[in-house]
This record gives sequence, structure tokens and C-alpha cells, in this order.
Amino acid sequence: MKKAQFMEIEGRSFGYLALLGILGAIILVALGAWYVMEHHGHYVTGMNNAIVWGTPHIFAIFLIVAASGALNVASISSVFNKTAYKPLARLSGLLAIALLAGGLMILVLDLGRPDRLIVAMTYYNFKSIFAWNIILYNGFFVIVAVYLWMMMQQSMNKYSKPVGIAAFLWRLILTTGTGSIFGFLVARDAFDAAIMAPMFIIMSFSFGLAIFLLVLMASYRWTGRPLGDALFQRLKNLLGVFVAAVLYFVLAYHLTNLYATEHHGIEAFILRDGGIYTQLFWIGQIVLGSLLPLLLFYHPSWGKKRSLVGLGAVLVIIGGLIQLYVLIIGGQAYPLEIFPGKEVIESSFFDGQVAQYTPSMWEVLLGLGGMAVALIMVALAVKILRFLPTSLADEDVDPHHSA
Amino acid sequence: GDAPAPEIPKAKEKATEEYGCVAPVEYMRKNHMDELMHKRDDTLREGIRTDKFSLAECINCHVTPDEDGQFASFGEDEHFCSTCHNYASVSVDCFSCHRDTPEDTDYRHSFNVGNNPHHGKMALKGN
Amino acid sequence: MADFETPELREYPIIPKLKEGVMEHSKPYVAKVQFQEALGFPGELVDNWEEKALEKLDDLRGRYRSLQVYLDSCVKCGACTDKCHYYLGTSDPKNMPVARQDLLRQVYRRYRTFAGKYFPKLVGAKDLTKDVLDDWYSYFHQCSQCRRCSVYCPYGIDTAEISMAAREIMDTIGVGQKYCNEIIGKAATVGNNLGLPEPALADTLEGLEEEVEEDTGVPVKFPLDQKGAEILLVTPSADFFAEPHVDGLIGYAKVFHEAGVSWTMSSYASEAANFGMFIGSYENMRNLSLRIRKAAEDLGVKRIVFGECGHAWRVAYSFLNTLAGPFDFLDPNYPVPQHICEFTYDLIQKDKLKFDKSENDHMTLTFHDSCNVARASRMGDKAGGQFDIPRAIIRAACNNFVDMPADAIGEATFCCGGGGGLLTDDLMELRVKGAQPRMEAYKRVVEDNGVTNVAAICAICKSQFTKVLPYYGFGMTDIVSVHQLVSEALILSDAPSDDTESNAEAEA
Amino acid sequence: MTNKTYNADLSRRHFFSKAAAAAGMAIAPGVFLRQVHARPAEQAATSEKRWGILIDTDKCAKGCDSCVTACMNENGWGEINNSEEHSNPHQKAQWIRKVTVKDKQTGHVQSLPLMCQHCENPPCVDVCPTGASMKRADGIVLVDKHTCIGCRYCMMACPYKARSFIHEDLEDQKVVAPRGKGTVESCTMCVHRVDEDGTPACVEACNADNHNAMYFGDLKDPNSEISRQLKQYGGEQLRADLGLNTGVRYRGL
Amino acid sequence: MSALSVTYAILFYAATLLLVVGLVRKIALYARTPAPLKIPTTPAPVNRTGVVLRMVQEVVLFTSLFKATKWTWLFGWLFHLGLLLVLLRHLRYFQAETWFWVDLIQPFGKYASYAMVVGLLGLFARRIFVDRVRYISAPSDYLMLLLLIVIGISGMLMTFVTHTDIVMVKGFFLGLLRFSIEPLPSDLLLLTHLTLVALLMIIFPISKLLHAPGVFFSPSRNQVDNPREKRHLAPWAADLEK
Ligand code: HEC
Ligand code: HEC
Ligand code: HEC
Ligand code: HEM
Ligand code: HEM
Ligand code: SF4
Ligand code: SF4
Ligand code: SF4
Ligand code: SF4
Ligand code: SF4
Ligand code: SF4
Repeated sequence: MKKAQFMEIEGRSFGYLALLGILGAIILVALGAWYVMEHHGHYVTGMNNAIVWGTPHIFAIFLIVAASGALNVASISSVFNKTAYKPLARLSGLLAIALLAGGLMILVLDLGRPDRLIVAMTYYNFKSIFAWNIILYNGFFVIVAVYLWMMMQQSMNKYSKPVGIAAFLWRLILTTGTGSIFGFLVARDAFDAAIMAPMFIIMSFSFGLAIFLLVLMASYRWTGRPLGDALFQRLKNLLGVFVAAVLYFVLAYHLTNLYATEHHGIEAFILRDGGIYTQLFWIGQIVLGSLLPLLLFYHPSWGKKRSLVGLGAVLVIIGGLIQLYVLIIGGQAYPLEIFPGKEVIESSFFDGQVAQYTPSMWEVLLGLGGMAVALIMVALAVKILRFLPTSLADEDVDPHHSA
Repeated sequence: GDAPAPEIPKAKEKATEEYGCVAPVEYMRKNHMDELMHKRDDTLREGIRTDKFSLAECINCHVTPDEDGQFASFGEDEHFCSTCHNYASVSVDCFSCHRDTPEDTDYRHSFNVGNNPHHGKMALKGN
Repeated sequence: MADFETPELREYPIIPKLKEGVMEHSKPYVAKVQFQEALGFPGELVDNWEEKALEKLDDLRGRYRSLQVYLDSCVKCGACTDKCHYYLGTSDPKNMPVARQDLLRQVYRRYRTFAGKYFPKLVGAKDLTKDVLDDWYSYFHQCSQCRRCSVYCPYGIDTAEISMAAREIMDTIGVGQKYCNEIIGKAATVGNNLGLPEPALADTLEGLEEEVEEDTGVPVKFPLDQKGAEILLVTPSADFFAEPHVDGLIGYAKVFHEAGVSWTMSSYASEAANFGMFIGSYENMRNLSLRIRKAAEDLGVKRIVFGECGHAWRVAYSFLNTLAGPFDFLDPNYPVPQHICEFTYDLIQKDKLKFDKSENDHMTLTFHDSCNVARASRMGDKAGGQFDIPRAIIRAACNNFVDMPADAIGEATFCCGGGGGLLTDDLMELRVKGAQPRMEAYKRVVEDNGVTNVAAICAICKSQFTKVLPYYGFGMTDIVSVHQLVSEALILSDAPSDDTESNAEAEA
Repeated sequence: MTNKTYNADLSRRHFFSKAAAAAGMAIAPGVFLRQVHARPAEQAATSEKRWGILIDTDKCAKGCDSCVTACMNENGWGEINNSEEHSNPHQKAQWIRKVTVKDKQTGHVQSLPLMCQHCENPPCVDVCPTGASMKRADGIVLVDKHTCIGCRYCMMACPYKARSFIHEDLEDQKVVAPRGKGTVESCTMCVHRVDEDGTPACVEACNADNHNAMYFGDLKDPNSEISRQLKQYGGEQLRADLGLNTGVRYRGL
Repeated sequence: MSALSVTYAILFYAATLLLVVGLVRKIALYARTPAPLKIPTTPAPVNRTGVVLRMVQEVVLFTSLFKATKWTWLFGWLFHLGLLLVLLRHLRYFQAETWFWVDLIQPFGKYASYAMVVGLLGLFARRIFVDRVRYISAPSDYLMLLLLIVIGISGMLMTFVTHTDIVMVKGFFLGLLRFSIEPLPSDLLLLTHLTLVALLMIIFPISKLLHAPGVFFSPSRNQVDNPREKRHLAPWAADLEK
């Protein structure tokens, strides 16, 4: 088999500069939005004392979850020894770091006191799953960076497998940790479920791979490097499996909830009475985000068209965002059950009412800014360092490939 | 000297006879931040409410009215803390929460701990 | 084969551990008195050489900003240490570019800086002793002035500049290098480095004309001293007879023929290579360049084109205008001078050349970027043209082309190991060891991609490859000229019909 | 059922209280009071006490919100200084609120004040990444706003929606209750008063209005009014199922 | 006017004089010395704008170093970035009215000192552990790093551990700028810091620290690659043509 040759992209074309320009502009606008939020305070956002985590958190958690999933391809190659994926491993690691950075940027900028980032880094409450996550995220950066180093420096290649395994385990823990942020919220009916952690893991596989697939398609198309069909189909099929698995977990989650009486309220809310949340759940998450992509992926002829598969991946991403929206915002909108067996008929603090939330422009811009940060990091990194193989044509990638 | 220097307003009264402030002035100039930080943890986390190094007390004593009886706020150069802090380009966020002027009540914030007139007055009333 | 070991080629480059002094013995022959004096240098080591050397150093510092800035600015960051092919191939620490510079810098510091005068130990300053001079002679003749180190140095410190200065200093105190100085002498008197006089040249070219006509059935001309021709071709003299150089020359002739332009070579300036650069001598470089100007004026040409030669192209591209300009008597529509690759590339762009690529199908090629072309000059009107244009030509003429690993091509290319006036048999050990990084990269593509041949556009590279390839177990004929590929694949439009051509082939 | 966990917990300190009571017996009642309750300013709060509030919903008057107003006045939030002028009602801080509930089966309507319950096992403290949410030795749950980064995770975790986030710049705060943009806050059980041997403002106001619906005191002291009330008439925790062992108890729910 | 203030005032006047005179002389030398030949190294820009861009990249990002060795780049860049922020933060001692951005970077500058010192320690470690770099290092190379490390650590100790009277320090330096000698705190850390800073200023123009101005004068980096289009002739070379 030919050794994969990695090469920086040329990065002088108008298209590339335009891409950087656009992403840069988005980031600037996002920083502007952040400034508005910071300068005035969070009152300019749609968030309030009931919906305390809003759109920024949707984006942030999406990116963080996807980050861990983006590492999947690398894990498959080093941990499970699938050589066909080896040439993709570097991009996979890079994307993982970039997505995590983008997500964390949003989280940090949304803090009430972002200027106290240093406090967050120096004061730890080790009982807090959140504090653990800070450690997990920082560790993820380090471990994936080391992993990339091992892969990229030839004399270090021999260590890439053990480090790859470490990275693999680490990111499983990391996603478990992210899922547990919600799983540990005993007071919230929507979140208090053990299935949360595994569900987040499988969501991470799906979101991460969808983004990976799109980035791969874009970078190979725009740089004019060949990307083999067999490899592409393989990735697509894998994504299909993940999407189906997420669907399965969503099903299991709601079924188990329906089984437990105390969760009937929230289930009825999401599945039937929640208005916008119900619509988002059925139309956005289930139809657009799961069924339609599955159809696109497995349809005998659509599944062969790259543009349609790409569309499917985009839908997976949109569906993922919607899923998190339903889960996080919907979960908070559903009123807290403070007085079981009683109905709140009057409260100066809106007890017993479905909480109102309308995303503000600033929050959405900040969220998009995080995505742009992730993408610009990738775009810059592939120009500066050797992440992308010069060819991913099937005959260059897979020794057993038969045309 | 000829060099520009901060014009630090005089304190309202003396905390201690020996050195005026709650600790030697030399020491205060260099170390008030550490003492304040330390004090804030003591107060908040332990409930220790002595007045030495209490921020409220600093303000009480140091932030004094001008001729018109007006108090400068931290945003203005004349505020006791700002005189130095602006001079030395040190920003603090304390006053985004804390009052930067004395409150017009002496509610348990006059200096001497032992003589606090309120001590004991509020023992569980109606219960 | 020799009394040294050929270095190993590994799967990927490994930076060697230091082995001090292993190349101290490597010294080229010293130039004889008459050659020294011919160039205006003292015949042998002068008495007060220490003083003279420092004087020359001061003179050069005053004349070259590069030298002054480079002597002051190095922070010993070490970025260049593993970049020199001679260090990689020999493990001798004094072949690390910064250590090579330090041979001169230590003296500069000792005599010309405050710290060096009063605290020599502290800053590593050293007295100028015979030992130091010996080191100079050894190690400044282990630098091929390839500028690879300069690419990586944060301040662009170019060891080539230091080597040139050091060689000039040595020349002025009477220790010159035989190979360079003899050649400069010949080029300055006869017109080319080999000392071929006009009749011999004419003879050779006539032979070539016959050979080509026999081969192709087309009367491709190789004109010499033809007044009024449009183009003056200046090419390295190796092109006149050595393999594979001469195949390149045939390629140029075919291209000119196909383009239908009139051209000529000059017996007065029958050499592209300018060894004046290797010894850092502005004056000698200028002398040789003026010959080209004179030839162009005498022959009344409109354009000057240079043949395939790396450092010749550097002098031509970067310095010719400075040394022998202005060339306002030439056609202003063309750059002065032009590289033969630029010329061919233009024709390809305009679709004026037709190729039968299959003629080169027996080869899978890779391209060796010659260091002086890659890092010290350019082709075309865009930055990076020196990389793209030759590759575009190869691709136009061949079906199978693969690049060597990215760390060994382009601006990062490794010198062939024979540049900078070191292409002499007395430095064989150095040349073989210095070729190791290039050979390692070549081996990579030979093994991974089935590459069979390497093309180059430099006379020194070609000669050097012919010599060192066998040391590493490759075929001596693996090296080809770029215009040799052009020559093979070019379809001459006035060629006789297929039948006659194949007849001619059969006869040959 | 709820009281069981509560009492089990109290038993830890039972010994001390008994000893203190025994010691107090010999001395005049007035002095006794001061000794038990007064803590010198330089002494840290101890776990020998656990401060709590008992709310008698039967006594809590409909239409009354004196406790809420008192809290505002004491701590400087709400409409008394209109500093949160930009925030919408959903965004404004609310340390204590009046809630009226109706029993779904009986239709019985009750009203009660709701504030931070000062849980013994506070989820807000567990989740806080920096440790800014914290529980003092004497059971008062506070936000150390000096290290609060405004992540709002504690708000997600609190089952009672007891916490508020400050959505804008504030001015003219009370000396005793510094508050500012970007941090989270909640009822402090008027810790500044408690430390000075005082009673929370809300309790004081309720009593001042002669509703007497609130009792404040040391849950670990069996002789305190609140303990005696609880012992005699009982009291419930909100969402007792969560096992948080709240410091605020309700009676009559 | 204590003896201490006077001593340090003299020290700083002398150091400043040596620094300025030394640098001006060197820079004038570089500027005056002609570069007779075009020797820009690939990737050579073909116009002035390109050169400016290249220089900015080199100075801000250390692009060549990045190509060369990633570790040295990492530590070197960390150090220089930290140094830059720290120095900008130090402007507050020299301006009666600080620029608003000097106020803005104060908090970052504080932590930049970590970047600076970590970078320096990394560079130091490399000098010790990489055999090639050890070979080319003279004692001064180690000392230079140590000097900066000690300056950095003494500064950090003042910032994070035992404070000094900043207001008085500022008064002293504002005084120097107005040729008046004001009192200076007599903390050992501050005095160490200041002594070493003065030493740094003194050796700057006579050491490898000349790389800072040097990089701007390096012909292989600052020349335009247009020798065919434009004839480039040094004065002394022009004389040869006469
Ligand atoms: C009740 C009086 C009092 C209190 C409380 C007090 N100080 Fe002072 N402080 C003084 C006096 C008196 C001086 C002497 C200088 C003056 O007259 O202003 C002084 C001086 C100072 C100085 C030096 C000013 C200068 O002239 O350089 C600082 C800094 C300072 N105090 C900070 C504080 C801080 C911080 C606190 C709170 C922890 C505090 N002080 C509490 C009375 C007080
Ligand atoms: C976001 C709000 C906030 C900020 C910002 C803030 N504090 Fe506080 N501070 C508080 C609160 C709340 C208390 C508790 C008051 C109480 O319990 O009496 C407090 C108490 C204190 C106390 C103990 C009470 C006293 O008056 O002595 C000190 C000292 C203190 N803070 C110092 C500081 C300093 C110094 C800063 C700036 C670096 C600062 N704080 C910034 C909210 C804040
Ligand atoms: C004599 C001048 C002076 C006065 C008056 C003064 N400060 Fe400071 N303060 C300083 C200086 C100087 C620093 C910074 C030291 C440094 O940068 O290392 C500082 C730092 C601080 C810090 C730490 C800031 C940080 O980011 O590390 C706090 C908090 C602080 N001061 C609070 C106060 C308060 C509150 C007052 C008023 C009651 C006050 N200071 C009055 C000179 C002063
Ligand atoms: C234009 C400004 C500057 C540029 C572009 C620059 C660039 C560099 C580069 C590229 C290196 C080599 C990499 C390394 O070892 O870190 C270096 C080294 C160094 N620089 Fe700078 N520098 C600048 C200013 C300064 C200044 C102002 C100082 C000192 C106060 C300084 C101190 C050093 C030192 C001590 C080293 C050597 C590090 C070592 O010994 O390994 N530099 N500089
Ligand atoms: C005359 C010039 C200088 C003066 C008066 C000076 C003074 C000081 C003072 C007073 C501090 C303590 C700051 C605090 O407590 O907040 C400090 C910190 C520091 N200084 Fe300097 N210094 C000077 C020059 C330098 C130079 C040239 C360097 C670097 C080479 C340097 C590096 C540092 C560092 C790293 C810190 C710690 C971080 C910080 O507070 O910024 N200083 N300096
Ligand atoms: S110019 Fe080339 S041969 Fe000379 S030191 Fe630099 S890398 Fe080595
Ligand atoms: S790269 Fe440049 S500065 Fe660094 S050691 Fe080499 S010559 Fe000196
Ligand atoms: S003050 Fe008393 S009666 Fe009035 S609402 Fe509050 S608890 Fe009820
Ligand atoms: S009621 Fe809420 S805020 Fe109060 S302690 Fe319990 S969990 Fe924390
Ligand atoms: S908002 Fe503040 S108190 Fe609440 S969890 Fe975050 S840091 Fe802790
Ligand atoms: S205890 Fe104090 S802070 Fe809490 S609700 Fe009552 S008055 Fe408000």
C-alpha cells in the first residue's frame, strides 16, 4: 500500500481567503454580540431566571458533544486498527480539538462573569460534575494534542496506538461527563435519567461524524484532492448506523420515562402538549433530524449522491441542535414540581407556569460564532500543518480495495 | 517632588492611635488587597464579622464627602480607592457589588466591635 | 569503493547525534600560486595573515549588510542546526549552519565586540589562530551555499553569505581553493569552465546536429557565434558533452527549432556557471558576467536565455542585472535573462509545442529542486514559479510524475551535495555523505511509488547525481535533464512522416 | 417520615445541646440567652447550630406580603430601588416570593412565602464548579459572589427555583447585601443579621405584623422555639422525596 | 533623597543612555551598510507590500521558526508574547495618564508573566537537553536566559506573593522622567528586579539581543524579489563601473 502523503493545503486561493473572511466576519459579529451581552448584562438575551441556559448552551453543548464524536474516526483507526481510516485520523483529531474549543468559547463567553475565567481555573469544587468537566475538557485538549503529535511525527508513530486508546477512553468519559451535567439534575424531571450519559455518547458519535463528513467533503472538494467513493460510502454507512442508534436511545428514553409515573407530566409535555417543543421534537428531531437522513443515506440511489448525503449530514446536525433545544430548553420550560399534588394558582415568580423563552439575536450570533471559531481553526490548521492526505482516492487508501 | 502623585483623601477618623489606619499605613499601601481578600473569605465563609479590614469599614472611614457634602463614586477620580487605582491602572470589580460610599445608617458598621450598640438588641424577639 | 562509509538510508529522516571532528580532515586542494595570482589574490599564505584577515573582514562588513547583521543577530536558537544536509550526512557538529557561522563569528566577537574583547570565554569568542584558519578551510568548504538554513532561521541568517565572506577572506590572505579558482581562471580567459576553445565547441555542436538529424530526420541547428540571431543561449559547458546534460542541450535546440526563433551560442561567453559567486568575489563574478553582456552586444541579440544550471541561474536571475546591467539594448518585452524553462513553459502555455508523452512512459519521474533555483531565484512572474514551471514542463512531457516527500522539495529541498564549488573529486567523501538526505527522500518515492528516474535542471546536480547515485545503490543513469524529457516527447512538426522516422530509428 | 431523618441528624449534636442546657440551668435566664446565642464577631460560625425557619401556612395571611417587602428593604432588591429597570419580570431577582397553591383533591387554598430552603444537602452546592455556592457550618446556604462565575448551574440544580441571576448593572446596593451583575443570588437567611444575633428581616416583619407565621431559630437546640414548635406540631419539607433535608420547614401544607 | 534613590536614579540614567546610544549606533550602522546584491530567500515576495507582510509574519508569528522546529517555536513565541504583554503592562510606571489600552491589558499582562517564564524555562531546558543546541551555546546564552528568568520570577513574586508599593515605584520613575529623584521602596525583590533590568538594558546593544532590530535589516527577509525588473546597485559597486 502507498503511504499516505500529508500536505498542507495551498491556501492562497480566493475561495480559501473568502472562507476565512466569512468565518472571521462571523466571529467578529459574534464578539460584538458578546460585547452587547456583557456590556448590558444578560437582560438583552431571552434567558431569565427560569430558562437559565439558552441558545448559547445549545450550541456549546452540541459542539462539545460533537467534539468527542469527531475523534471517532481516529479511534477507529488506532484503537480498532481499521487501516482505511488511518489517513483520516489527523483531521479527526484536529476537528475534535477545534469543536471543543469553539464550544468552550461559547460557554465561557456566556458566563455572567467571563472575566473570572481565572477563578474557574483555580477554584475547584470536586463534588461538582461541572468542575470535573473543566478538567476533562482541558485533559481532552492535552491528550488529543499529544495524540496528534504522535501521529504527525514519524519517530513518535509507535506511540500513537497507546495514546490513541487513552484518547478514546478519555473522550468516552468526557461525553459521559457532559451527559451527566444533566443526568445529575435530580430536580428536573426532564434530565434526571441514567440513560442520559449513554445517550450523549451515541449522540456524540452521530453529530461528530456528521460534521467530520461535511468538513471532509468540503476540504477535498475545495482543494481538488481526490476522495474515494468506497471510503465515502463507508463513512456514510457508519453515520447512518449512529443516527439510527440515537433514534433508538431517544425511544428508550421516552419509553422508560413513560414507565415511571413521576415523569408522565414531562413526557406529556414534550410529546403532546408542549406546543413549540412538541413540534420541534416530532418535526425537527424525529423527522428532519433522524428519519429523513436515514432515508437519504440508505436510499439505493440517493445514498450514492454526495450532495444528498451531504444534505443528510446537514440535517443530522440541524436535528441534533433541535434535539438539544428540546431537551435543554424544553426541559427547563416545564415547570418545577415544588408542591406535588397541588396546583399553583398564584405566584409572583411564575411558579407552575411553562417558562417563556425566545432566543435573542445575540445568543444565536454567539452560538454561530463558536461554530465559526471551530471551523476557522480547522481551516487555518490544515494550511499550517499537515493534516490532510494529498489523496484519499480509494486505491490510495484501502489495500483491499477492488474497484 | 515634581512627579505627579495621587491625591489621596484624608480619612474621616483614626482607626488606631499608633498608625491611623487599621494597620501601619506602609503596610496598607502594599497589602490591603490581600487583607481584603482574606477578610472577605473569613466573613463570607466563616461568618467572622470583625471590622478590621472590612471593606464596608474602609469605605465608611475613607470615603469622605466633599465641601458640598457629596460623596465621590468609584467611577470618579476623587474616590479614595480610585485616586490610587487610576494612578496605578489597577482595576477592581468590588464596586460592581459593594457600595462605594458609606450608607447613611450606622447599622452595625461603626468601628469599635466591642461597643456595637446593636449587639444583643435583636435577640429573638417574637419567638 | 572508498575509505569512508556511505551513510544508511532510513525509512524517515532521523537527526544524527553529534560526532565531533569527524569531517575535520575534509579539505579541498589548495589553489596553486599561478591560479591565485591570476585572480589577483596572493599566491600563498601571507605573513601578517591575521591582520589582513581582520582587515578584510572589516572591509566586507562595511560592504555587505548581510554579513554585519548576520554576525550580530544570531541568538543560537538552534533552528538551523538540523537543516544542513552536510550535518545530516556527516554528524559533524561544525557542519551545523550556526556552528559554521560561529567559526567566523567567534573571531568577529573576539576582535570587534565589547563582550568578546573583555569576556571572550563568556561569549565563546576565540583568537584567530592557525587552528581556526584550518577549521575555516575545512568547514567553509563543507558548505554548498544552498541556503536551506536561511529558510528556517528566524532572521533569515544565510550561512552561504558567511561562507562566501570567509572564502573571500581566505583568498585575500592566500589560501584559495584549487577547484574554484582554476575554473574561474579558465572561464575568465577561455570563456568556459572546461577551457574549451572555439574550434572544439564548433566541432561538438556540429556533431550534435548530425546526431539529431540522424535521430529525427529534422535538421535541428546548434548555431555558434551567429550574429543577428534573436536569442543568445548561455548554458553550462557540461551541456556540450556530458551525459545526461547534453540531452538537455538537444532538448533546448529542439524547442528553439519548434518555436521557429533564431538563436545562437557564443564562444566568447560559452559558460553559464559563474564560480565567482562560490568564492564570494563580487569582482570576479562581475568579470564573468560582463563577458555575457559583451557577447550579447557583439552578436546583436535581442534576448538572453540561460540553460539548465542552478547556481548559474541564481547569478543570472538575481545578480546579472546588477553586475552587468542595464540591458536596455535588449528587447524589453522579455525578462533579462530568461530561463530555458520559462521559454519552454511559455510555448506550452501557448500550445505551440506538441508532445507524445508515451515516449517517456518507461520512466516514473520525480523532480529534484536544485537549491539555488529553489531558494535564491525565481521563474515566471509569480512567487513560487521556480517550483511550478519545471514541474509543469515535466507533466507536459511525461505521464508518470510523483513528488518526493514535502520536506525534501520546494523551498525545503535538499542540496544534491555537490554545489557551492565542492564538485571536485578531492571532496568525494563529503559529496557522498552530503547527498544522504536527498537520497533518502529519493528512496522513499522509489520504494513507495515506483519512481525510476529523477529529473533536475542543474549541471552540478546532474554531475553529482551521476557520481553519488551508485554509492546508494541506485543507477547512475537515474538522473535525467528536464529538457531531455522534452526532447524525447516533443513532436517536431517538420519531421518526416512516421514511416521514415521509424526507419531512421531502426537504422540507428 | 420527614421528621425522622431530621431528628436522626439532630442527634449528632444532641449531646452538646444538652450540656449547654445543663450548664445554663444554673445561671440566670437572661444571661443564659446571651451565652447561647451571642457569638463574638471574631468567632467563626459553628456546626453546633443549624439555623432554620418554620412557616405556618395556616397563619400566613392571604394578600399579605410583608415578608417579601421586608426582605427587599433589608437586602435592597426588587422595586425598592428600581435598579433592575431593564430586566423583564422573568429576569428580575426574587429572593423570596409569595405563592398561593390549591390542593388538587380538596381544593384547599393556602398561601406561603417561598425562598431558599437552606438544604442540608444542597444540590446547588454540589454542582457549583468553583465552590461559590456553599453551605456555612451553621447550615446557611450562600453564594460567595466573589468566586461565582455566573454559570447558573446552581439554578438548574435547585428544585425550588430559589435562585436568581442578576441580568444587569446595579447601583446603590445595601452595605449589608452587595449584589452585582453576572452573579447568582438567593435568600441569605439574612446572614448579616444572624451573625449579629438578629432575626431575618422577613421573620421580623411577619411578627411585627402580628401574623406570627414564621419562626426562626436553631434547629439543633431542642429548647429553641422553632424546635419546640416542630416537635409539638410537626412540619414538612417541600419535595421531601429529594432527601435534601431543608432548613426551611412548612406546617399545614 | 535617600542614597538608595540616588543610586538607582544614576543606574537607570546610565543604563538608558547606554541602551539608546548603543542601539542608535547599531541601527545606524545596519542602515548605512549597503546590501549590494539581491538575496531574498524563498518564499520571496515580489513587491513591497509582500515584504511588509512577510516581515510582519516573521516578527509577529515567527513563521520561519515555526517551519523549523515546533517546540522551540512554541516556547520562543510564548516567551516573546508574554514579554511583550508584560512590557506593555509596565507602561503604567512611565505614564502619568495611562492610555486606555494600557489599563485594559493589565489583567492579562499579569498572567502573561507565566507565559513568559514558562517559555523561558522551556528554552533553557532545550539548551540543556538538546545536544545540538548545547553544542552551540556559550555561557552567555545560558546567562541571558537566566537573567530574564530571574527578572520574570522576581516580578512575579512581587505581583503574586509579596507586594511592593506600586504607587511609590511609579512616583520614582515618573520622577526620573522629569529629572527629579523621588523615593523608591527598598524591597529586596524590587531592587533585584530593577538591578537586573538595568543590566539587561546595558547589555542589549552589545549582545545577541540585537536580533530584535537585526531582523528588520536582514536582507534575505526584507528585500523585494525583482532583480530582473529593477536594477539594484550599491554605491560601492557603482564605483566599479566608472
Ligand atoms: C476608621 C478609620 C479607618 C478605617 C476603618 C480604615 N482606614 Fe485606612 N486609613 C485611615 C487613616 C487615618 C489613614 C492614614 C492616612 C490618612 O489620613 O488618610 C489610613 C490610610 C490608609 C491607606 C494609605 C493611604 C495613603 O495615604 O497612602 C490605605 C491604602 C488605606 N488606609 C486602606 C484602608 C483599607 C483597605 C481599609 C479597610 C480594610 C481601611 N483603610 C480602613 C483610617 C482608616
Ligand atoms: C458580585 C458581587 C461582589 C463583588 C464583585 C465583590 N463582593 Fe465582596 N461581598 C459580596 C457579598 C454578597 C458579600 C457578603 C456580605 C455579607 O455577608 O455581609 C461580600 C462581602 C465582602 C467582604 C466582607 C464584608 C465586609 O464588608 O468586610 C469583603 C471584605 C469583601 N466582600 C471584599 C470584596 C473585595 C475586595 C472585592 C473586589 C475585589 C469584592 N468584595 C467584590 C459581593 C461581592
Ligand atoms: C495607596 C494607594 C491605594 C489606595 C488608596 C487603594 N489601593 Fe487598592 N491597590 C493599590 C495598588 C497599587 C494595587 C495593585 C498592586 C499590584 O498591581 O500588584 C492595589 C490593588 C488592589 C486590589 C487587588 C486588585 C487585583 O486585581 O489584584 C484590590 C481588591 C484593591 N486594591 C482594593 C482597594 C480598595 C477597595 C481600596 C479603597 C478602599 C483601595 N484598594 C485603595 C493601591 C491603592
Ligand atoms: C522584534 C522583536 C523580536 C523578535 C522578532 C524576536 C524574535 C526572536 C526569535 C525568532 C528568537 C528565536 C527563538 C527563540 O529561541 O525563542 C528569539 C530569541 C530570543 N529573544 Fe527575541 N525577538 C524580539 C525581541 C526580543 C527582545 C526585546 C528580547 C529581550 C528583552 C528578546 C530576547 C530573546 C532571547 C533572550 C532569545 C534567545 C532565547 C534562547 O536563548 O533560546 N527578544 N527572538
Ligand atoms: C524600569 C523598568 C521596570 C520596572 C520599574 C519594573 C517594575 C516592576 C514591578 C513594580 C513589578 C510588580 C508588579 C505588581 O506588583 O503588580 C514588576 C513585575 C514584573 N516585571 Fe518588571 N519592571 C521593569 C522592567 C521589566 C522588564 C524589562 C521585564 C522583562 C524583561 C520585567 C518583567 C516583569 C515581570 C515578568 C513581572 C511580573 C508580572 C507583572 O506583574 O507584569 N520588568 N515589574
Ligand atoms: S547554506 Fe546549505 S550547505 Fe551551507 S550551511 Fe546552510 S544548509 Fe548547509
Ligand atoms: S537559526 Fe539563525 S538564529 Fe538560530 S541558531 Fe541558526 S543562525 Fe542562529
Ligand atoms: S409576612 Fe407572614 S403572613 Fe405575611 S406573607 Fe409573609 S409569612 Fe405570610
Ligand atoms: S433551596 Fe435551592 S438554592 Fe437553597 S440550598 Fe436548596 S438547592 Fe440551594
Ligand atoms: S452561578 Fe455561581 S454559584 Fe451558581 S453554580 Fe455557577 S459559579 Fe456556582
Ligand atoms: S431570611 Fe432574609 S434574605 Fe431570606 S427571605 Fe428572609 S429577609 Fe430575605
